[in-house]
Amino acid sequence: MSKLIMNRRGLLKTGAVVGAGMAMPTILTAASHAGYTNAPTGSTVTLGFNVPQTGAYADEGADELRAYMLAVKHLNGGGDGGMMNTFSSKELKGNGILGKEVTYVTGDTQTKSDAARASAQSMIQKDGAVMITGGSSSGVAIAVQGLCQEAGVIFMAGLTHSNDTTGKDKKANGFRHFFNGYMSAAALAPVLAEMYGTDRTAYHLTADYTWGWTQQESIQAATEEKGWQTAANVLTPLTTTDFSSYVAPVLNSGADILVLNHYGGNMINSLTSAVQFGLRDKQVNGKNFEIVVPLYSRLMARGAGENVKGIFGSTNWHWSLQDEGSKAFVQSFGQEYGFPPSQAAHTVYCQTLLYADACERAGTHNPCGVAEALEGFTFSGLGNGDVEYRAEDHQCFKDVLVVKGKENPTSEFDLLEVVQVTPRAQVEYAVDHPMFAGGALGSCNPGS
Amino acid sequence: MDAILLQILNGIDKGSAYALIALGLTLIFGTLGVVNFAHGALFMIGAFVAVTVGKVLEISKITLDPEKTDFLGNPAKIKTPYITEWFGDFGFWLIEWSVLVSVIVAIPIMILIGVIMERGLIKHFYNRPHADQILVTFGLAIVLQEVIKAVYGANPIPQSAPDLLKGSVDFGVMIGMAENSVIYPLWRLVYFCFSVLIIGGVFAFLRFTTFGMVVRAGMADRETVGLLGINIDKRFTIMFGVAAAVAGLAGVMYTPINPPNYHMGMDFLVLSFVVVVVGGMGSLPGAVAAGFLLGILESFASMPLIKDAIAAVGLPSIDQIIIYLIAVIVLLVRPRGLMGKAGMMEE
Amino acid sequence: MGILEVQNVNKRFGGLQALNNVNLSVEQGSVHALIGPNGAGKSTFLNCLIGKLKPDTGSVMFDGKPVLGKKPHEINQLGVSRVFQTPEIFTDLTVFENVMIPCFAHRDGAFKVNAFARVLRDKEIRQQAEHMLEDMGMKDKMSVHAGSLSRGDKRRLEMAMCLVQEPKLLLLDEPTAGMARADTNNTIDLLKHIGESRNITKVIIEHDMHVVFSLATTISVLAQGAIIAEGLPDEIKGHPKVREAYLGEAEV
Amino acid sequence: MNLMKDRLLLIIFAAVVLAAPLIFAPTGAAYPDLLQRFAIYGIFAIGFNILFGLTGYLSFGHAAFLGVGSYSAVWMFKLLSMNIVPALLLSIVIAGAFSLLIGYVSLRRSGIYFSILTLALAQMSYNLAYSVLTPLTNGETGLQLRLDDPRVLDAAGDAGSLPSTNFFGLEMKEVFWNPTIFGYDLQFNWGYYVCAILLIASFWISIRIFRSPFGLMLRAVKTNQTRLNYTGINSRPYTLAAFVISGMFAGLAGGLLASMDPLAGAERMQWTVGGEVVLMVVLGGMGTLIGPILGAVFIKYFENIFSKINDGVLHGWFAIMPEWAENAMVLIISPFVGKGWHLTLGALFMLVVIFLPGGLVDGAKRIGRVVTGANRRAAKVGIE
Repeated sequence: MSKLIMNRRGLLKTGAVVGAGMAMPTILTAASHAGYTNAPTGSTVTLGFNVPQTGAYADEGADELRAYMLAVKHLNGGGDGGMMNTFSSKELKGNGILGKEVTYVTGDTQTKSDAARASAQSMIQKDGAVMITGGSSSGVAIAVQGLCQEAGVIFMAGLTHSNDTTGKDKKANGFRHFFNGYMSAAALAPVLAEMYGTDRTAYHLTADYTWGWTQQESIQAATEEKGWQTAANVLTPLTTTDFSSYVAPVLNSGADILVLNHYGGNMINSLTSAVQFGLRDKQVNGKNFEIVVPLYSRLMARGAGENVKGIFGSTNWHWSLQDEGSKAFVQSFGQEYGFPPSQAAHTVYCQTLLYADACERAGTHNPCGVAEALEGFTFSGLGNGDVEYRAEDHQCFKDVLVVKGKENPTSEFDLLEVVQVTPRAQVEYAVDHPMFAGGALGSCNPGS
Repeated sequence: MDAILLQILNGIDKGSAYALIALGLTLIFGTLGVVNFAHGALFMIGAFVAVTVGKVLEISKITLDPEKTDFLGNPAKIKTPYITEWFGDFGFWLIEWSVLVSVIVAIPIMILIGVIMERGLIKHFYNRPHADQILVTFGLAIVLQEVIKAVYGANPIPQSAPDLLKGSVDFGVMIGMAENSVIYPLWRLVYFCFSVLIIGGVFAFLRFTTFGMVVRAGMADRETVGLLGINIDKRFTIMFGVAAAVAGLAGVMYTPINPPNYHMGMDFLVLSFVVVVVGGMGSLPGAVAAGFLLGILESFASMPLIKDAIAAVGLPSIDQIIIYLIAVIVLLVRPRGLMGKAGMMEE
Repeated sequence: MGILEVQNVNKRFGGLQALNNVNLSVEQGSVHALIGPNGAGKSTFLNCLIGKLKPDTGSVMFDGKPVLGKKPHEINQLGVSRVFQTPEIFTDLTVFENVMIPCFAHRDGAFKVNAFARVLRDKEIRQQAEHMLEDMGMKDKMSVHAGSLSRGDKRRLEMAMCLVQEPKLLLLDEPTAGMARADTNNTIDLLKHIGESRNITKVIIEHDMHVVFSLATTISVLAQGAIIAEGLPDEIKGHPKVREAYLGEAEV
Repeated sequence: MNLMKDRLLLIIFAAVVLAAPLIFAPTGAAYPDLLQRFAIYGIFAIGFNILFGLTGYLSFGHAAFLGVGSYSAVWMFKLLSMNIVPALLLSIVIAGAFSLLIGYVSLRRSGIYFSILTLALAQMSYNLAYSVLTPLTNGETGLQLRLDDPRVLDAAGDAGSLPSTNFFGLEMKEVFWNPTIFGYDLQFNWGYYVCAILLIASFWISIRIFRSPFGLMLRAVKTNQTRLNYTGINSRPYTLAAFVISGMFAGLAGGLLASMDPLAGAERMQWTVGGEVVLMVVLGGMGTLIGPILGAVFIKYFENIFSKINDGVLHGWFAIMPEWAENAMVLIISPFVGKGWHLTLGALFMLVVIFLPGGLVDGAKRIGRVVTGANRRAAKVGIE
């Protein structure tokens, strides 16, 4: 592939397009009558990167943005090309998407459905974005996915782990690269059974909202299948900051495993409390008490500090993977920013490339064409082994990582170690699985 | 029994934080008549003083390790904190006990921040309506937390307790109960003792020093004290500094309990206002009592037993809303709060 | 039977007996002055009349209707207005608006949904208010913010706000406190003038004996929460108990 | 005299609102979604101003009514029809009923106690909506339309895609005219004009309330409630009426939000959203007619435009400078825009409260006075 050398300054300028818009005419938008919303007419194509920049997940959003900018750079032929070199599909040439230079706009979701939709709307209506991507919570992902469906643009979901995103709230214009609660559970349960035995009793603390519930449901089902029992499932309010009163009763409940179905700040605080209460030093039913965190992210691990040591969980991707794709991505991201990428960065980078590749293969930016190209698409070389975007629900199926908090981290980024790469076959499920039932994909909407 | 004892411990532990923040809040209201929405931000700043101290102590000399490589294949860096080079074991000790160092550092810093805040901003709002005070301090709270976010990011930053005080103790055995019945984290007990110390200190200061007596007299009747030729304003300014220091210390000591983040102040703000209201606006003992009381009630509400019982009647679990529910009930039934002055806000 | 009948009213604040078995009967059309040394319970008594305080025991009948337990606005709607010791006016509103509010209250009652009427199109109210301000000699200050008035003007404005309601009973709490002699005389004239043109019964609390003896038709003396004497001004002047309790220290 | 002025104000206001897609074009805000938000939050702020601006009662709980309005509207879309009229009506009614309940409870107290009561009640509503009431609110995700909704009146639609909200056939999301004027590509959209008409109507109602005896009583509550009571006015029903009116405006705004974009999220009920409308009213000028709308436009502009200025855009702005100067400028400005927009907003808000208690309207007046120079003495007398 061609390696256009471009300095950072030049790239940023081209990537800058609209945004603020002061004294700048707005780009042609909505009803451009090319058969679909925001058909790019000039020499550029605009993508909308909608990530949390304020609020508790701002750091995760910042990492996503870094990866997006890197992806744009690679798509436009800058840098070392990253995973474009290892990607099994060879359509991308480093000349943008379908020959049009890739530009982008950024927005702030604030991790609120409302703000996220407003931000996405402005990208669609004002900036002429033909694809929206990003986010750091399932609520936001589902809300923005619904919007993109109605507006007629493609949505690549970013970080969303709830079963509902590709379950009862799935949409024809939306695709999810990230794994989900069911897959976490399916990957974790065998490892847990192997490590801790099949005669275990689990106590669940669950964040009291949709994601928490689907996560808990999945884990409970998967572990009970392995012979575990469930002592209790206690719902904790989202706004809880001190989990001591939820953690304190665990030790005398007869359970010998604590499952924390929490994410972000909730998970950091509940895990910290659990470790403080000395749960992991105790023996119950003659077995060592253990804690499990089904969904890990590196930022969370960092926030929880030394408390994550030895604690099992699952993650979508980790920079220590040694396949060619992962290595190329870590190298290229590390060169650019000086530290290894997070799973959020990896997910959104992949999604940007996959979108671009689908456009190339479809020969159009038309969301219906792109969706068709993505449906049932199988590929490799982007980490996580052989991957498939299932046509029926637009869920991505790939290997899932079971990880554990590292005992002796060598740097502030080296917090998790991969225990097992659970093969894709083990985490797959039927389209009509009851945990995912109740929605309809609908048909793709190209907008006006 | 042990479950109840555990929740009481949790309650007084949460209550410690509530009481410390509410104490300063009510002190400011009692002395200056100002409703300070930025008080939660002072708690947060205290926590970030601890973060900063930790980071400063760990400023390191970087040497390259030729044998190891980092993730990009470059030679790995070895970090040696300067302080350990200079002071040896004492340096390591300082890093380990950085919370303690932070406490000492935080006192002057927080008093200074408090005094600057009062002289620079709050002073100009004494004669403006409460609504204006709420609004300007609310704005200040946003600014302070966004500045912290710009510097430290949005992700929580873990701080550990000294090794000696990490982990948990068997509190049950200490008081003659069966083994393993009441296990409680050591640091949370330390936090409780610390807060009792601070609360006691503030009360003693107000009760037994001349300065404190004048301040109390001024709280009761500002004009008369002014007529006696005493510069009450200056003392009130210092009390603002003290209130800020109390909130700040609460924040410093809180860091090993939960990793601090930039919005922790806002999380505590609404709660601490509820505490002040329940205790009685302007009442110091009220704030402390209400802090512990609400902490305990909140803990009880989150017991699985109680949650199940409530769910059985078909009601939503009240641990989500108990604090607000209590606030509403108190405001309607006894608006002056548990220990507020009679007649206050009863109209 | 007087327009205001107060019987056996008691009010206690902790250990202090603020009102001790107070009985009072105010005749229709009279000017009834209530005098007594500081802390005698005069203001407490007025506060009981307007619903700000609730006596522990006793009854207060106004115009044949019980007053106790009623809310301030209900008592006002019965026809009782009060001028406060420090003027209570709407400082952020204009003088004109200040006077229009009692006009509305008088005509439309305690509450009326009139969100779509226009204040300035209400001729009746405008005329009433303008007329009253003219009477008070404040017409030139109509569009001034009440907060920026002088102390004397504030007091006159408050008086106007009470009078425009045509109350049956007007309570005046030291209407001349802190006034210069000339202003005091003006106020006396004003109050006399009001008494003549409208048939308003007045209860007046006053320290200034000049004012009291210029206006009052009946005087009651309150000391330590109890009425110790009552009668015509001349009787009170010579009353030994009163002299002892009060007048001994005042100018007569 | 006053009457003429009001009429003129209304006409100018209506003209500006109707021409907004053109007027806002140079600012980059002239796209349907943001214009709709300007108008909707303008309505929200107008309503809030009737409570806070006139009576001085500072409620932190009005987000709850906004949320309730949205939920009601979406349920109407799900169950009855995609026509926005029944949805908006239900929003107003339900929000009105809910505010009657909350107002009845919280107006028993005043001052800071009232504020804390409303805050507590709103936060309770938010917590419940987020989790326990999920069957009604769809919790974290927010209530949205589904293909299998019953929709009694107009269930038949295209299979596979959701029908859009409409006003008797006019689709809210449709851009009906798309001309290019002065080099700007303009989008005239039905949804915006529905919001615009309702905004103008709300503004008219607000003028009428300001000038009515009712409005006079509310202002009297703010300046001296004691006197008002001793003047024979029962202030409680007045404040309660103001509370309910503002709640209904909030409900209308919530219903409109859902009509423009049929999704209702629980975050809409959070007390910080209630705080946002306070910011709008104060920033614009509380107790003034036009201030709240200015404030709403200002804050929504910030949220949607300022937050999108990333480093790339900044580099674009300063590209004409030498590279070092460009980098320096970007370095200086970037903490305050994009991800730092909250910081700028907070600081700006503080400055307004400190130096311009009358808000932007006050600022404009002061500037006007400086510019004209005339009437300065007269104005001064008026202030004192």
